[in-house]
Amino acid sequence: MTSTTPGAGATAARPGKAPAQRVREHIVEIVSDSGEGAQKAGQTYGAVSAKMGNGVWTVEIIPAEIKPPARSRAGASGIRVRVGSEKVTNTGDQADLVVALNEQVLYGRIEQKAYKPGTIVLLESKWAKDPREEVRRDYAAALVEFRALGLDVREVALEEACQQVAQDVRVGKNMFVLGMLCHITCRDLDRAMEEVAFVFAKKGPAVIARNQDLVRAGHAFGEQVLEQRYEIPPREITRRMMVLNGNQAIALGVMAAGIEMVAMYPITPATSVSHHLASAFRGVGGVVHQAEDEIAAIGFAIGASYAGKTACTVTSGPGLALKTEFLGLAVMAEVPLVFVLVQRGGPSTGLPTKVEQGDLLAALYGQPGDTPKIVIAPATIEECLHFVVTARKLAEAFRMPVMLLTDANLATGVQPIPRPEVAADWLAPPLDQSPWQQGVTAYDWDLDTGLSPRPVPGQKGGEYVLTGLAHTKNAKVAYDPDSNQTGCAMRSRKLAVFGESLRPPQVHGDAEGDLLVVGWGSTLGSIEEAVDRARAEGQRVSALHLRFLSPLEPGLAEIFARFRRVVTVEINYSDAPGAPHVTKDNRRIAQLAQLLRTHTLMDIDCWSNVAGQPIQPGAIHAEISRRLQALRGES
Amino acid sequence: MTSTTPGAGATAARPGKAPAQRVREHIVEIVSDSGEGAQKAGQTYGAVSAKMGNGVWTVEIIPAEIKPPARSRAGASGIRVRVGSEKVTNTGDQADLVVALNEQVLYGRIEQKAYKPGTIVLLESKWAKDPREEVRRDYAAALVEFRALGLDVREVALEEACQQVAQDVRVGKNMFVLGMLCHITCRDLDRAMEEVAFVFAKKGPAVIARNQDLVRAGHAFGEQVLEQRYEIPPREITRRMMVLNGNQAIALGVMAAGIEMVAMYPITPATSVSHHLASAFRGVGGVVHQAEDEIAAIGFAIGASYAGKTACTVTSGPGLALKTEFLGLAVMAEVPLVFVLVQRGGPSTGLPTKVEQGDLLAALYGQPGDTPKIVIAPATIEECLHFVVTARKLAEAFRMPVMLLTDANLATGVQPIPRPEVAADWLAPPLDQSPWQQGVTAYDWDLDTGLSPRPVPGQKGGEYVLTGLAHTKNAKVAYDPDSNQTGCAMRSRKLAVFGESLRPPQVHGDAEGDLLVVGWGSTLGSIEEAVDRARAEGQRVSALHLRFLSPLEPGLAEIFARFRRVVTVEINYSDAPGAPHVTKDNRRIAQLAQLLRTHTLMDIDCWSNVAGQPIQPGAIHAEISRRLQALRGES
Amino acid sequence: MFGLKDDWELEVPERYFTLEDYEGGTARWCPGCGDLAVLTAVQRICRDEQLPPEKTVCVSGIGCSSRFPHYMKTYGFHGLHGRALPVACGVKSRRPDLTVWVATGDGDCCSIGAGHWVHAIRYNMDMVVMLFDNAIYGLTKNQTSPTSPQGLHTNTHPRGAWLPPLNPTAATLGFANVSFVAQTVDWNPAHLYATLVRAYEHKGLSFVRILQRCPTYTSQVFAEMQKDPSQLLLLTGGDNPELDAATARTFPNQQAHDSRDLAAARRVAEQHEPLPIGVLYRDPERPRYEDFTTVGLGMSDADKLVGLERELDKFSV
Amino acid sequence: MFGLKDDWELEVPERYFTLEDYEGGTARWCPGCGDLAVLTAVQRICRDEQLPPEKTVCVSGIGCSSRFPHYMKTYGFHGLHGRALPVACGVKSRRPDLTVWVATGDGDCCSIGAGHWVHAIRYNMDMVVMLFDNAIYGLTKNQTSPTSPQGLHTNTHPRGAWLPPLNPTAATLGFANVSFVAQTVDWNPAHLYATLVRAYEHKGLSFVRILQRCPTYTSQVFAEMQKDPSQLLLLTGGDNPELDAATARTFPNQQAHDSRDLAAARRVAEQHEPLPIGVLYRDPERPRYEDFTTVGLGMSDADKLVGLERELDKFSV
Ligand SMILES: Cc1ncc(C[n+]2csc(CCOP(=O)(O)OP(=O)(O)O)c2C)c(N)n1
Ligand SMILES: Cc1ncc(C[n+]2csc(CCOP(=O)(O)OP(=O)(O)O)c2C)c(N)n1
Ligand code: SF4
Ligand code: SF4
Ligand SMILES: [Mg+2]
Ligand SMILES: [Mg+2]
Repeated sequence: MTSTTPGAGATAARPGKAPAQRVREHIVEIVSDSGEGAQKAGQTYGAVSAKMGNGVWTVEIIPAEIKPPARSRAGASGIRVRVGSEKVTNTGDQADLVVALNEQVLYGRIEQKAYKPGTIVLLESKWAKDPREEVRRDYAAALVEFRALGLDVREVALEEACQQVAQDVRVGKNMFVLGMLCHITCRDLDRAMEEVAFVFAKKGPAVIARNQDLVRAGHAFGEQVLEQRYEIPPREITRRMMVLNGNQAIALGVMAAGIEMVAMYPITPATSVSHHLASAFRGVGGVVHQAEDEIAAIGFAIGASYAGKTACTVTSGPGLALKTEFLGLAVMAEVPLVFVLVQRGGPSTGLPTKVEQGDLLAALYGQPGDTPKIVIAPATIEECLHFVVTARKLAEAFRMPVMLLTDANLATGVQPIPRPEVAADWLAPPLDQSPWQQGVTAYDWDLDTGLSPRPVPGQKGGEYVLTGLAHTKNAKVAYDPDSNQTGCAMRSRKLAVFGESLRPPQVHGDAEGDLLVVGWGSTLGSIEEAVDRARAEGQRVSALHLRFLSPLEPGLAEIFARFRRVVTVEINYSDAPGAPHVTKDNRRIAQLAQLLRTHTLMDIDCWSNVAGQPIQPGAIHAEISRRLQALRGES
Repeated sequence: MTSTTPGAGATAARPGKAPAQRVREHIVEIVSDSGEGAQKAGQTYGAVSAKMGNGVWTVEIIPAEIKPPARSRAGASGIRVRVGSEKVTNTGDQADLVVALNEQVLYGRIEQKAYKPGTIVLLESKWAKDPREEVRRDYAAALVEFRALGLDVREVALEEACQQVAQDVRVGKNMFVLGMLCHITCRDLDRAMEEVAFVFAKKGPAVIARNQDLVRAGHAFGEQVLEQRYEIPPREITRRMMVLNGNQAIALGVMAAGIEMVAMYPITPATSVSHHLASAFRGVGGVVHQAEDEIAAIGFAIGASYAGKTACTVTSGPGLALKTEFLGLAVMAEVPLVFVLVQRGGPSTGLPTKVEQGDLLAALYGQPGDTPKIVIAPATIEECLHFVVTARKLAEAFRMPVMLLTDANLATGVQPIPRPEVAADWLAPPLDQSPWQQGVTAYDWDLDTGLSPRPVPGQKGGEYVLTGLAHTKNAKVAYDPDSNQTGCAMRSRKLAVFGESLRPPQVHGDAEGDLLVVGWGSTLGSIEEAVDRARAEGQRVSALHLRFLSPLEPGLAEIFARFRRVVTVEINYSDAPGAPHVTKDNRRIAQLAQLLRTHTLMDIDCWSNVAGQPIQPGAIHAEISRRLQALRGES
Repeated sequence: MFGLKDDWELEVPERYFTLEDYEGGTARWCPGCGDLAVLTAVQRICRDEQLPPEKTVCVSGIGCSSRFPHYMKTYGFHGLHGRALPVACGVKSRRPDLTVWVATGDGDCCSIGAGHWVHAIRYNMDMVVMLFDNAIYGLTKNQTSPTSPQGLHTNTHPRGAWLPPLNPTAATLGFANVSFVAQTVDWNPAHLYATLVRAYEHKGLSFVRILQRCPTYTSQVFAEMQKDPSQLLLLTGGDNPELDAATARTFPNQQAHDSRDLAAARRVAEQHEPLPIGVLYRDPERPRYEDFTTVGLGMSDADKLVGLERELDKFSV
Repeated sequence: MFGLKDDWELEVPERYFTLEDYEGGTARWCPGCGDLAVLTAVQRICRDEQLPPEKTVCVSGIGCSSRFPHYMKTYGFHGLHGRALPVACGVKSRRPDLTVWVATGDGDCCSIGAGHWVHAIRYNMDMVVMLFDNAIYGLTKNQTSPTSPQGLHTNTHPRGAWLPPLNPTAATLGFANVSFVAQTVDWNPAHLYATLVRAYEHKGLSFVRILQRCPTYTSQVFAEMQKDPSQLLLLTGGDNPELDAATARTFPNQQAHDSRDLAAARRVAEQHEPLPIGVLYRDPERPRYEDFTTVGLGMSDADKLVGLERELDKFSV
């Protein structure tokens, strides 16, 4: 219970040293108007926790507008940090503790179901004394409303306390909050000091010292704020770790893969991959091309790849739409290309900053005609890095575009991951400019595998004209029936051949049971966490996560057959089963489910939504329980 | 047996009046260098036959180049006309009779499997006397080669004979050939005269007379060319008929539907829709906009539709690719739009003039996110006209884009169809500019059906901002979880509701049996013809043709269940079952089959190719027999 | 006319529109964003010209500036990035009775939408196209735009933009059938208003480049110019708006300009210091595309049916 | 350099290329098509400049003219309609050692590809862009192109094209960072050759509009001009090629032109009767995009690994 200074509606209380309660995990949020530095505070908090050896997942809360007006409901800017004793793989369920710099920004978060009854909200209390009557009124109303929802709201005179140390409260409050949180959650103060020094290194010692003072003051203040403290015991760190988000991981993956050209056009939530590369790529001799549009971006990348250079393009839904035609050309003309798609809410402009897994079918089938290509989906931030390396290898080995599907959840989630050991052989081999072997054609398809070596400009004797028209193995335009059939078959064959190198995916949990939850992409952490909880309760449920969507990993039907029910959990649209006019016959189902049904002819169900939010483990767990209970009713 | 004049390699022969053999159908081709008027001759021949009451299917043979060099193998320009006693629904199997103005152009046709052993080839014999040695050599070689293939080649001194009446043989030969064919196949000479008068009406009486003379001369010459004559007894004409191709039917459909704006960008094989409209549309107050590209074309149409005008866009594969993003917007923002897609060979630029049904999945799933829309496929030229009318109605009733998938086969096939009785209520109602009802929102979704009335600029009180962002029923941008879920559900619901008005498709043949052949689009005629042949042989096979691809017609699973095997016949890519590395598990299957599998969870097989050719009834019949035989082996 | 229902009557005489009739909720741009000034100017013009809100359509692409339609209480179309112009042309094509305003950004118009820009100028349909040129991608947070000054540090060019900027007015003056090109700045409300009025009055496509402050990302780009009016060159005479004397006096640099002279306009468009503002070019005689697209607009159903039968006849046997 | 394998050596000294080394099979254009003349000119330049075929890349879009690469025995990229320029820029971006020729049509470049055109000019990468301007869509059989003369009867405008044509040279001269613009005709092989040589020699993007006869669809468009050399205006001096005296004499109209003067170039570009041919504009000093995209091209694997570890460090805890 609450603030140190007598404020309107704030009760004075002076608890002594708060006792620390051991917890396995703890989720905090800092929410504020934009520009109040909540994100920097949270990132530092996350970094400190990672360094201590905790599992961490950080995700920024980004307002829809660039600079929303102060105290606006949709304007919440902030950060959520989930800290655990074990590895943390997702953003988690509802928060345990929230620091809110004004009450209005909480509304948006409540709407997004970020809190639960009992969530502790440390709310800046200065608004109770605001000169504007409507502000005081809104504040008072919010208190009533929030408490009615069961939130454990504690009014805290944050600004007042901070004022005593800060030159400028507006700028300093975030570090003060950081200190306060370090106290409440038993974070190592020395590490926090180090981290602050690192963050402000460029600004010089005076700024560092000032911020460290703020953290210390906040830490001291924390004692007075809350009777509880939480301890989240860390594990010993055995490997060198990196803390980064999925887009940063992709950028690093691009560099590690020896890709030397990324052509893109800005689009949320993919753009930050290029921001990172724009400053870092030069360090490994690479270049980012910001094209005039998405069509030009992929065309440029294809041009570079045709010329023998490793190239990549990065985009999101609307950009994928525009790249459709060139993607078809890359398949047809067998141009290696790494195509990173950071999915966001659709259709159309949709929910640009929110997560969805709604582009799977568009990636697979969006291009007119038959366009076999490899489609893979990293499920973790670590895989974001490594899959780019894989993708480049596959693109070249199979002479085709390889699509890598991530989403806004992976893109913005921040997590510690083991630092990779990069090897020179990840990099691109030097450009082959030796003379082309006489008698070998430009598409010298191995009729068994569809594979063919690729001439590159500069190779004497390899001259050919790449074309998107139907063509023979000599790259000659051909309109006859057999040539087109052969070309299509050869391009398709490569998928069958690649598929042979894949192994059946590992079931998480027992190999048989009542329910198998199947997922792909960023939902891995939440699904497995939910399944683990259910299994701990004795439920016969397992999880299966697919990384390869085209071709699919083998053995799926066999795995599915060992479960009574199979359900996909996806962040994309499906008709709700009981909805008006929706029948078993006409129900429009989720995308992976659709794929698996045609593939296995098994009755794969789905549970999905387009709420634009990461699916919480708790929600999946509830759904698992509901389904298992229904199943028990049946049998 | 052959020519009237002694020519190199031509045997003189003077058969008397040839006896007429009654046949149920007869397929002729005229092939030549481009610019020799073969198409005009064939079209006139087809029109004469239609007027006589015969079933007719005409299709042009178009060379890959604009003006290929003379006597080039890939340069065949010409026409195929299939004439029957009954209704003719497709281009048929191999030709019965071919008139070839040089021997080189036959190679391409042979490659495309247009002829069979026994096909009679009336071959211009003048090349045997050509001054160029290589021409004489090529001609001689071809004779040997063709005869080795079993073609019944008759050398005919066409040009020489024609010279006796023609001012300019190069221009007149086609009408001479027309006359000759009229003789051989017992076409009504008076009607031919009428038709020639109609065709050359604009050129004046002198030209008409000259051409009629040529036809007469050819007719007389025909007596001397071939001992056989064929009679294809017509049926009495009871309805007023029109002779036209599928693209012309679409153009007429657009006009009949009350559509007043078609925005397009030229692309084969869709362009001719706009050619026809460009000259005819003004007659009904409509306008064609040739945009700067496909993106602009659909954007323009969407703009016009937003403003309350009935609009349509027409394109083919690469254009569909470019329209992907706007198509998603039309779904998201619920803009009525008729989207005609004339499919051609893909992927990429592919086979621009050839047929394929390869864009079904791209139409259904090509747009990022969930994009429910109505997709229909006319199966006949007549349906090309009527489905546009349907499409416009559906687009407005369900406030969504309706896609109409035809293909190069329908686009270029010419057939007599009953002349429609156009009704005023097919036309668009006048623009509603009455004040918008107070309290009704811009997307006032009926939560049961997803339907909503649509305000149009000019309606006072209806002002709203259409957006591709997630939005509420007030058309307000919304990023909260519930709004997006609701919007997606409402758009999807409309499909379920529309689907309720559909009835199960009719099985062609018995309602149960060993094999059901399922098709969609232009293959209807060939499939049913093949099935009828097999049924006539006592096989237990039926056909089912789908017109609605999204939503699917109801009752499919029940229909399928009454057959031992179900196979789709499609013109798109599927892995050949026995091919290297292709297993039952990884086989990539045809597009409708894929759709039906996920929908029914039944083991739907497919038989498809990407040869760029209409599938011949004979080939389907052979496949049916093969499968039924295998089935008998099994049981 | 134009297929309007018979029972509908234009009620303009009975109505008087106030500014509020055009205000569609609170604009959510950053504090100090120049977009707001343009919004206010357009709302004023709508009021001053008494445009019925239901007959007014604001079309935009995607970007900060493209939020424009949401803040107008008229019809609006907030479409796809780069595609405002095709949509606007489509709206106008069969609805010449509607007033169309287009809001587009420097990325929206000059980068991804460049192809449509070239062609919309050529179509020359009657509408006002406002290019909100803040020399940056605002909405996606600070990437280089084609009009970013060379050397500008952005998220995609952290070491400075590589190329010299595209000049939107100079480019537009090279496009075929161009009929109206003007330039103004968001921070001079009088000139902004007067220029947009001229644009509104012109029959044909009026292209107005508005230098627009983005305090969040490019505060430095126009800062000097904003402080120091001598960095602007007021064009006067010809088709230029008459400013009131007080406003006119605030411009130390003025130049008489013949806006009917294309070569002169191109020369002026190349100038940067001081930056010319006003109407660079106007040609009232250029053909307008709607002259072709509206043919047949009023045709009766009966006439359509006659026309249709005539077309069917052509194929009949 | 440029990541070439160590064991590869440039063997140029040992090789001499004849015309045949650039001839890739029989061209399949219509008889009398102007495309052939351009093909021949380029093949001659390749021979005269002794360009190794394997180091030469012809990039095109889709259209009759875009078949160009198929008839060259060099590397080629026959891509998508309207997209030749992004591909060509991509090719050049990391392979400055390759010579790039771009073949594009008036529809390909000025209609569907217009956005890329604007930007490729601005990137100014070293390549020759040949606009085959036949004032029509050839391959798709006679639809209006942006450069079709107003009133031309085509399949999409059977009553005559509606709008005045776009002027490709005038438009290009309005784009930022333009460095070379020329105009020539396919039927004067000497001028065509000489102009393309100048274009080839220029370092930067050389944009050459070639008036190209399409006897099949637009025989009338250039017929007069072809018969009557007085309808052409030969630009001389400055960066213009020196024609041999005999050829020069065939041009009754000649005009000295300062190709370094942008305003003059724009003025000349507006002229139609007689139509100016030659180098309208050249600025050898414009920045080239490859100066930025080739940075780091020769970096060794060892250096890359060092760089990579440095980047990983930044995220390490
Ligand atoms: C097809 C597509 N590509 C990219 C984006 C992402 N995007 C949204 S706005 C924008 C650019 C905004 O810049 P500008 O047009 O100058 O407008 P401003 O925000 O500066 O007003 C981009 C790249 C998108 N929405 N759609
Ligand atoms: C995306 C796409 N749209 C349309 C087409 C069809 N198309 C092919 S070439 C062409 C235009 C050809 O005109 P131009 O560029 O002037 O070249 P030309 O044939 O005259 O040399 C068109 C519209 C296509 N291939 N791809
Ligand atoms: S980012 Fe710039 S342009 Fe966008 S709203 Fe903010 S100030 Fe305006
Ligand atoms: S149609 Fe015209 S441009 Fe095309 S090949 Fe023939 S003459 Fe040349
Ligand atoms: Mg901008
Ligand atoms: Mg052309």
